[in-house]
Amino acid sequence: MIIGVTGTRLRRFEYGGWIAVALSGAAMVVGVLIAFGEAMSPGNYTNVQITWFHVAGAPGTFPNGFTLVMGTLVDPISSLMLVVVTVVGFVVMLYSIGYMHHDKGLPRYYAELSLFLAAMNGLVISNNLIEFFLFWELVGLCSYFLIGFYYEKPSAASAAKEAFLVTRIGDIMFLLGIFLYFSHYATAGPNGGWAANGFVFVHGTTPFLAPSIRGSSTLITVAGIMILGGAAGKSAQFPLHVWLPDAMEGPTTVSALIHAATMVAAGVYLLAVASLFLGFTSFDSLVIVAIGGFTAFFAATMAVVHPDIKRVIAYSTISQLGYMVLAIGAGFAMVGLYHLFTHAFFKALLFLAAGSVIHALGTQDLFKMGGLKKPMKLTAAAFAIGGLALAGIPPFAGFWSKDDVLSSVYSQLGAHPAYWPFFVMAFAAVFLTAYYIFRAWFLAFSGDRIRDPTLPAAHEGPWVMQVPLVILSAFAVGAGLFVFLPGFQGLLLGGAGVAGIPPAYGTADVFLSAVSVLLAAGGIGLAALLWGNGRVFSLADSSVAQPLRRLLLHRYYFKVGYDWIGAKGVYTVSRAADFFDRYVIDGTVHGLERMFGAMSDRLRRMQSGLVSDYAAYIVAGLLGLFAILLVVAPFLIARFGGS
Amino acid sequence: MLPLLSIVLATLLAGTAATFFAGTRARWVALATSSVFAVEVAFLFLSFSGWPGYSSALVPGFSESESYAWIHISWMHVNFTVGVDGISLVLILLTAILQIATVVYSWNETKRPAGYFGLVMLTCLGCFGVFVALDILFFFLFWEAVLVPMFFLIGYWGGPNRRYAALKFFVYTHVASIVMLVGLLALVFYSGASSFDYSAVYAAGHGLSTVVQAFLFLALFFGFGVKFPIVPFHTWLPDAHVEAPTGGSVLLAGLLLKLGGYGLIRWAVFVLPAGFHVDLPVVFFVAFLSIVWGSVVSLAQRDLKRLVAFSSINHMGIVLLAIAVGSSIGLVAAVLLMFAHGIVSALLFMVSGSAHHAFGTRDISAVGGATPTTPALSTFAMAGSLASLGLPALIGFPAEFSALLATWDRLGYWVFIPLGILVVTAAFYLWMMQRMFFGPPRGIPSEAHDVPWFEGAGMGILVVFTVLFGVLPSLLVNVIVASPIKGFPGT
Amino acid sequence: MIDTSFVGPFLPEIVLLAATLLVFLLDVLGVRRLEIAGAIGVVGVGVAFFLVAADLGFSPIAGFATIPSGQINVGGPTGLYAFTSLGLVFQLIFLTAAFLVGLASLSRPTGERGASIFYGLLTLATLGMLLVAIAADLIFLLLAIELTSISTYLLVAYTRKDGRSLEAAMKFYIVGALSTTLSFFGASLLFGAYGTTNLRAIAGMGSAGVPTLVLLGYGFLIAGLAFKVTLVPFHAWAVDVYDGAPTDVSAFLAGGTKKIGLFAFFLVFLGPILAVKASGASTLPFGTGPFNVGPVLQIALAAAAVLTMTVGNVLALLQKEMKRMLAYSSISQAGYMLIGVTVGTAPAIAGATLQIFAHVLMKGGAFLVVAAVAGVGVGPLITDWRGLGTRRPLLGVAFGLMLLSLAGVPLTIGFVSKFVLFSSAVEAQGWFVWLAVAGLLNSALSVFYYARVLKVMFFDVADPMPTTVPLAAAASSARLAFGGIGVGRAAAIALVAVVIVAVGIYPQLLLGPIQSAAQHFVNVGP
Amino acid sequence: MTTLILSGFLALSAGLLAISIFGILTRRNFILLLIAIEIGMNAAILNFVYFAAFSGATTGLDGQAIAVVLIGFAATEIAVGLAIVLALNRLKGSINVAQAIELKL
Repeated sequence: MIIGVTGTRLRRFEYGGWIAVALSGAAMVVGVLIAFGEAMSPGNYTNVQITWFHVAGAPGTFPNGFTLVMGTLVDPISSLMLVVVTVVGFVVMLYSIGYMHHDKGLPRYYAELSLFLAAMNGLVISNNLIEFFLFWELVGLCSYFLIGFYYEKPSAASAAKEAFLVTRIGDIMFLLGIFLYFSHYATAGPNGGWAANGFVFVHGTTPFLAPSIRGSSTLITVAGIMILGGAAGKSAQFPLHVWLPDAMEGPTTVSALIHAATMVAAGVYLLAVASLFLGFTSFDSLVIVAIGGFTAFFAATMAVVHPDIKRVIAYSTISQLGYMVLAIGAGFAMVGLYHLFTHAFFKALLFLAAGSVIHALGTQDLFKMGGLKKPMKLTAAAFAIGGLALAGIPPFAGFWSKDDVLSSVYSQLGAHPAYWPFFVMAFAAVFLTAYYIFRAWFLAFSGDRIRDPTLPAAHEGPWVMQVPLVILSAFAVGAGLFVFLPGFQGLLLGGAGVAGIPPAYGTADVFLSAVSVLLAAGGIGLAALLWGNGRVFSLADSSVAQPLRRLLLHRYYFKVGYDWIGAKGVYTVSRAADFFDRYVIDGTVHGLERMFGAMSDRLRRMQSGLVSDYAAYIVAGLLGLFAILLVVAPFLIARFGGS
Repeated sequence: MLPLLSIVLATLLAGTAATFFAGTRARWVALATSSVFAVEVAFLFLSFSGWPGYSSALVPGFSESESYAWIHISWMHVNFTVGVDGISLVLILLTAILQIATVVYSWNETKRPAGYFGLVMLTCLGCFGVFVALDILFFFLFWEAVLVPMFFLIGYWGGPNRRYAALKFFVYTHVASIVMLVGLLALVFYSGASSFDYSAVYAAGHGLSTVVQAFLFLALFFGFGVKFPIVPFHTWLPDAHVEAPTGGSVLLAGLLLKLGGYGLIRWAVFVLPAGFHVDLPVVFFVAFLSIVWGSVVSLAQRDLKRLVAFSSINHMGIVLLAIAVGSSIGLVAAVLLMFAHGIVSALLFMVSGSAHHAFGTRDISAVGGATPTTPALSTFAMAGSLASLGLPALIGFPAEFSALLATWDRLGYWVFIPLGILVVTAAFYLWMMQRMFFGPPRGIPSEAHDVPWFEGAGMGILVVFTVLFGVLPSLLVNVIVASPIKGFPGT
Repeated sequence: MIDTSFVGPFLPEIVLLAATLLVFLLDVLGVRRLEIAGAIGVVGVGVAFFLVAADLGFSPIAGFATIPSGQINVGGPTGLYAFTSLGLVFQLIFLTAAFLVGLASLSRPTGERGASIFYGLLTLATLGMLLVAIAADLIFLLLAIELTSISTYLLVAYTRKDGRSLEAAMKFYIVGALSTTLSFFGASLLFGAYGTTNLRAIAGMGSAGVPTLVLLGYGFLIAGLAFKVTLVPFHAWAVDVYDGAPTDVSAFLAGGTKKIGLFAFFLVFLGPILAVKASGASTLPFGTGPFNVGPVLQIALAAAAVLTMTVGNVLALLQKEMKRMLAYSSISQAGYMLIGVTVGTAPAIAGATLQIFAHVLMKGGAFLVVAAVAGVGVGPLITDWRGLGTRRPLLGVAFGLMLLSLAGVPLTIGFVSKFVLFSSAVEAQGWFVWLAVAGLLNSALSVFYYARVLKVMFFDVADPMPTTVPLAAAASSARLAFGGIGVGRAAAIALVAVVIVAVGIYPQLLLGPIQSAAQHFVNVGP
Repeated sequence: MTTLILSGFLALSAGLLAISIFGILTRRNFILLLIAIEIGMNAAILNFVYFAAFSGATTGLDGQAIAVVLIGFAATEIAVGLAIVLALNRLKGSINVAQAIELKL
């Protein structure tokens, strides 16, 4: 139903943007209503499905054949996601009216954005893994289109391609993960096998995977890693993180919606779904925790030095997604989703605020900005609220969810000492997060003047851009507090009921919270010290930290490395293969051709024109016949028998 | 009951002949013929009796079957026998779609239009014949009948190096045909089949000893494989594609390659199950080789057509793999993938052709940022690329998904090879899009124009089907399963 | 009282003899007009064709049969001649060749000398061919072949003023005479071994002769007859002769007289080969006790077949002149036909017979087209044919059909004949399958040069028209209608094209009679 | 005893054939070639007579009859050959076959 509403592709309308906004508004209303209904009556899952295609049974692995279904499932976690997607979607649509109004590709923009929302909603309410994958690919496609929205810019076209390819690697792993589950579940489990059933998510009291299997099965372990791979591609986790910063080539609105709030969260959502419905083996959990924790820290370090406002936020996104992955790995899927929920709002807010700045100045370089808090008070405030939420300062939204993440991991440390280093990394990232986001804030908004005088005078955007900032600010402040609403809690707990491990509310360790808030405050303080009030801190050239800075600026050389593999490695192999194809394989054919030609020529020369030669050939033929008749043929007959 | 297939064949024949003699009005005759053909195929599809509760007996049943004696001498019984099952029906549908799309796309062909459209009709006629023929000789006859018009299409309407390409195409595929023919003849005579009819050969083929089956299967595999084409017998394909006129490329990639797949399924895999089983290692090796080779070499191509040609090798490699895994899912996937590839590669070759018309070159690196100049072409290119790299909701996805699933089921982690190659496939398409259509405009001649209406219509038809069957693959799957796949392979 | 009942069965031969004598008589009397000699020749051949067809029992005309049905397909050793239905089928084939060449030659330039000699020799050679088809005695057979040979030596040289023709005739003669010597020497050895020259008797005594003598005899015979069939390496003359002879004569040589060699192979070698199938066991020729020469012959013939088709094709690949290319193609085709003899089953014989008939049409027709094209001023090189397909579409299509048929493309007789022939080899199983493989691979190879000609004709851009001069000279003569090609030649070419396609579409037309004839042959022997 | 004698005669005809072939291979003069051919024919004719003679009554006079026929045939053949020689000589002024190599390759 949601799909139908938002899937309407709008083209070539003067007010196409408004129609899209209206439709996404309607979708938001429906989405919120659904979530509300779900929150009011937990445990009442709506599952509607049709058969997509079906192949009759075959001997071997699939006695019941092979069915793929298309269906919708509304349950606590999907309603939670619905709210995120539709609300942020609506807000961003609205914002776009102002932000994008000069663009010539506007119909295309709204069409693609609408398609994205449709696909994202489809993904969220998919009732089976295949459908999930289908929409997963579609949102990836929309992301590709929207990153490459300014396709005339080579960097945008390149970034779009890069995003698609890197996530494609994840997709492939995801697909293999599906296959692995497929073969494992073809015959086992309720309803004659999950796979035969079309991978439909079935709610039960425990994950599908029996705990006994979780401990032992290599197959399931590999499957879990593959699912993680898929999620890592989409959610830009290490080592598939490179595409997200480059994806900032797209319009800022796109960054806000797709590359902060929703699509990149799909990976996290996948992990959550997998952990709730399937369950991970303990090794998988460790790997997930490791990837999440490491990414949270790793991405934060890169954000520390970057001069581009959008990329700083992008790294922050990667880092925050790491937190979510971390929580899911530790076994608290709903905590991860909770953080996803709050993060969606404050990150969208940050992006839209940044977008407001970019809209005003036309640059993304922090070092050219400065002193914007005067002309752009609302934006400055919004960015600050977003920053506080991100840094995890109470009572802003980020505090509650990030605190839950940290404390939930902390609660597992006793049972899983191997989580320690990643917990520490995550904790350290709290400090870095606070530092880099306020570094950005100070650089952009503090001081009394713009550093680059060539830039135009800053001003606030039109109301359509301001309203979203206000709405999102409200969420950034309040979304964390939702957890204290019984209905919302019901959603979280209802979702978690499947997983067997309840979320960590109320178990939050006050000491832990205090330390993390202090760390965050310290980060803000350091930022204020170095960058506050228009100051620009520059590292001395002779500083021992210079190499580190260069390393960070070059993003640990990952991008360079990947490009090298792609451009030099694969392309060189490919050129070599092409050479082989042209000159060896085809050359063999030509060689044969030439051989026949040469043979032909030799024989041709025997046709001398002299009749005596012809007679000689006849005599030679006669002798040859005698040889065959008297020697060869008798031998062959003696050897092999007659005829 | 009406002899439906004969009627269809007769209309095609009449239409083909009329086209040849229609002079400048050939395109109208061709359009009428292909429209009638399309209607007939639609009727065949709707009246197809196979699919409700198709039961697999030892000897497969066929719908609409007809049989007339042709050669009846003591030791040789050849009948003109035709009939369809789900597999052939789907490929016939493909034939109808591509025929009409090709005719529309080539609407403005000015170089001897009567000959051109006539040969296009003839090619489709031959393909239809191959798909309905249930007699070894007529199968072979139609098979060869496809060769000649394609030879002329490439040789007369092709690019600068067309003569070489036409000859190469002809000789290559003819050699393969011969090996295939020996295999088929040996199949008949070694098995002691009472006639050349499929049912007789099918029953007798199963009775052959495993060793004989293995040898026969190898011969047939080579014969059909060159059409696939399998690496390393593929080098005719890039040349043929590059030099062929767009319509020729479309039919070549869309239909001719499918003949190989169809033949392999129908005449080798079904008929010689034991031999198939013995020869599996060879088939798998070749399939993987084709998948990897096609994709990797694609990446190095600068000519758009060569790129698509090599990607065809890659896709047909997946088809081969899906056949080779020998499960019902694999078989359905293989047929579906053939259909998908037929539509999508046709679309991409049309895009190449239009690009050539628009920019005067197909060199990927020579043109850039074409989207503002040619938005429609860019859209079609995008659609084709996405469908080809297996994006969901487009037709390639359900096919590739089931193919890979079947592969996993049979081969386990070997599926990493085709899966990994999907990334490379995505890479070369996206790279192509990036270089030709995105970025700042570069190398675009001032007289460049977007696709004319007829080319757009031709591509549009294909896009419609790409989406239709991508969203509703069961339309095809339900038909495909009405073929002897239930107990496949073997009995 | 002289028994004249034996005359009746020979009516076709007698008709031809009469035609020959009439033409020569008129020549002596000074009536040398092409129209008259041509009409006599063509009508004579036509009547003979009609009578033989009646003898074969084609229903509408069976009433005209001259051979009492009791005399056809009678087994056991008889005298010099025997009527088999396969022999009659071959008579039809020979007459077809003669008819086509005779018809086409009606369109020769009016002023040319020797028209009556041409038709006289044509009918005389045809007479020899008919006699080959009914031979039952080795010496009778060889003499009949010589009758044809001597006629054709003269046919090649009949213009007497052309150096190329004379050179061709000289080579033809010397090689032919050497081969004749070898044949008769071989026949004498067989006579010594078996004490008889009756072919059926020889076949029946396969295990009675002195092995070495028998094998040497067969060796000489193969070598001698191979000259006629143009087996490699006995083929070298053929290319020069086909090239040098007047093209219509080339058509007759390639399409007609070559086939008598093949039927001679049937008669001489199929006997022992078939006898093996009846008796079974075979032992080494040098041992004592019973031995069968059949399997040894099969191996020798198989080797010759494969060598012939391969070398013929490979040599054809590089030819630049159309006639020489066709000559080599003709050589390779002989290799295919030999498969039928080697395999020696009824299906194989039927296949070879059909292939022989197909080749009469294809190669005879092709040479006729070459003559036609030469008549409108196109040079001898293949490249001279550039754009002919577009300039002379009908001629181009007809020639294209013949080439496609030679290449074995479906819907042509060439496909059907090769299909049946190679099928028969597969049907025989054992090592004969490899003959089919070799044949098919060679077909593939042959496609290369046929396709090249097609390419030149249809794809290459034509030179400026060189045809204007002959066209102007042609004036308005009816004989030179159809753009200088002439009615007779056009009719012959059209006939060939039609039959090629007709049989290609509905082969049962010919296959039924041929198969039953082949079956009779297997049953009753040569 | 008889066999031995037959072998001797056979050796004679084989020798004749060899001479004939040698002549054909080495001579370039058309007339000499005709003579060589005639020698070869005679070898075959002689064979028929020997075999008939040594086989006793079983073959009757077949061999001798064949020999007579063949002698006649050989004469015809040579006559045709001479006709070709004359025409060739008239046209080219030479009867050397090595000079008639216009048709080749």
